[in-house]
Amino acid sequence: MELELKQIRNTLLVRVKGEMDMLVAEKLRKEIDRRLETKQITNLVINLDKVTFIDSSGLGVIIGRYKKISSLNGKMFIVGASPSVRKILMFSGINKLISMYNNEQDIISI
Amino acid sequence: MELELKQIRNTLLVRVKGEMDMLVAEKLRKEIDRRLETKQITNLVINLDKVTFIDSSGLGVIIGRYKKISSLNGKMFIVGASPSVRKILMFSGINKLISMYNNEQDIISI
Amino acid sequence: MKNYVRFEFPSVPENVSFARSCVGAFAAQLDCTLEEIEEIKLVVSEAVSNSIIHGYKNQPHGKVLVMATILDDRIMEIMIEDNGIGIADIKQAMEPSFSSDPSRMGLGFTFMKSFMDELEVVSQPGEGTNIKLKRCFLVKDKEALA
Amino acid sequence: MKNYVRFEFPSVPENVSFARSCVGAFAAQLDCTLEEIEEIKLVVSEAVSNSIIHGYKNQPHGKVLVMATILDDRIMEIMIEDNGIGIADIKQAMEPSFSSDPSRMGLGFTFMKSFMDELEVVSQPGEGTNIKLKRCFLVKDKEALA
Ligand SMILES: Nc1ncnc2c1ncn2[C@@H]1O[C@H](COP(=O)(O)OP(=O)(O)O)[C@@H](O)[C@H]1O
Ligand SMILES: Nc1ncnc2c1ncn2[C@@H]1O[C@H](COP(=O)(O)OP(=O)(O)O)[C@@H](O)[C@H]1O
Repeated sequence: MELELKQIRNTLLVRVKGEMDMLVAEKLRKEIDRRLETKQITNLVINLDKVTFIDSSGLGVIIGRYKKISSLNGKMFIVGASPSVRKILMFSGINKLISMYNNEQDIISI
Repeated sequence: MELELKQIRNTLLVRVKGEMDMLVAEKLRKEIDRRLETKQITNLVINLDKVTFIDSSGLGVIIGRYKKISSLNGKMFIVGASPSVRKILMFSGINKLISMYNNEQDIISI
Repeated sequence: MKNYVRFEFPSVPENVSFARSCVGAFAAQLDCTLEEIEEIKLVVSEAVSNSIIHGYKNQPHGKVLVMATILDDRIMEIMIEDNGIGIADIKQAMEPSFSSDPSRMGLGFTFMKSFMDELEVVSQPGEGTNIKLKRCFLVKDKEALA
Repeated sequence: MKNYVRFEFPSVPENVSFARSCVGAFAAQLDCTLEEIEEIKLVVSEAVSNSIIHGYKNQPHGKVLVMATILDDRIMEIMIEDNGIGIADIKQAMEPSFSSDPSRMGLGFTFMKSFMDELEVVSQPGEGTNIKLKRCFLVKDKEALA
């Protein structure tokens, strides 16, 4: 997994690349939480554009970050999930909690 | 493996796609020999453009076809080997017996 | 065609990806779609992760055994086995959203049930867990698909 | 990191591609280049093909065992074993261009010797063959490569 984190004013943009399974879940959780706790962040955007695989360990990190940012009164967005990743997100019901967008522009423009 | 065979006058053009190992060697040998034996073929061109892997079983089919067409006084050419396939061809010394070209046009124009 | 592969490896997180790739590569011998292979990889990922996380409590010295069998061109059986702590209440464990670990989602068995045609769990506390999964693939009309 | 995978499968040609993909996927845990993984896949392909073609004379009921071990981040050991006919004259078998089958090139052992750092062959007629391969990878300076 490769990870790119970028803060744009009060939005944290996280671009993940590779496979989201238990091997990377812990690292991903830590990297995001470190920023959520120290910086003034009210929007969390996770870009899954380059994610080729996700299982319940990967979903767990997403849901966990959703709970965290919600407790801080922030909002979370998912961006760019491929059809196969989207299928798993829908299956888990995550899409009922977190809005999904096709690309980063779609969020910035709202 | 996928295979495309095409006769252009007295030239048999064989386009191979996939991995050239023992699983496909036999099929490849049969398909080519069937044409060499029944049609008036004096040139055999093997296009390896879409070959992603070759081992000694794959090399064996190439050398075997070279021997066969030579015994029929024909010529053989290899076309489009990727760097990794080319490395194995060079290693085996096949390039000293059979001329290698970058693409099909290079042969047609000679 | 009747074929199988049986493999074992230690309970380290790196091997989850390895295990699902291998079973995926093996499943490619069947007449199945890329989407079906993705589903196979998902359930293997869930079952192997469970062995490591729950069965061996994230300790690296356990052994995980995976066996994939192609029964004919349409049926694949997958077995995942560990010698870990086992499951006391299998019925409860298989309930959607149940997890013994509050940080997890309890979705593993739900995925296995949903994406496979059969799921069988054999487990004894202290003895380990054996998961059997079975999937039948439709015969594809290659002409029609082309 | 110390990790291993051990797998076995029947001696059918479909499994040659499967075996090299699996060892390739496993080798990807090491700090090695795509070109090095291609070389690993090649030697596995040669050794497994030999077990099927020579060891089991193309009969599908033999069992091939492959074990890949990562000793540290730089060293990989691969073992390929069959219970086939074995090799009477190992020295002769390993000579470049020697093959007991006139339609083959006798390049398998040459590839194994050239692309690996160590090659050990243990074999007895009637008892089967065990091939041990070892490869050390250079420590890559990731900064310099980038
Ligand atoms: N191999 C195993 N060994 C021990 N317990 C297991 C194993 N697999 C599953 N379990 C138990 O079953 C529960 C439900 O599993 P699952 O549906 O995959 O959800 P999750 O992994 O998110 O907890 C786990 O929380 C665990 O208590
Ligand atoms: N696993 C094996 N079982 C029995 N004989 C083997 C085995 N591997 C190699 N050999 C013998 O060693 C010879 C040389 O092997 P190799 O260099 O791979 O060339 P090739 O496979 O083209 O014959 C083979 O022809 C065969 O006689």
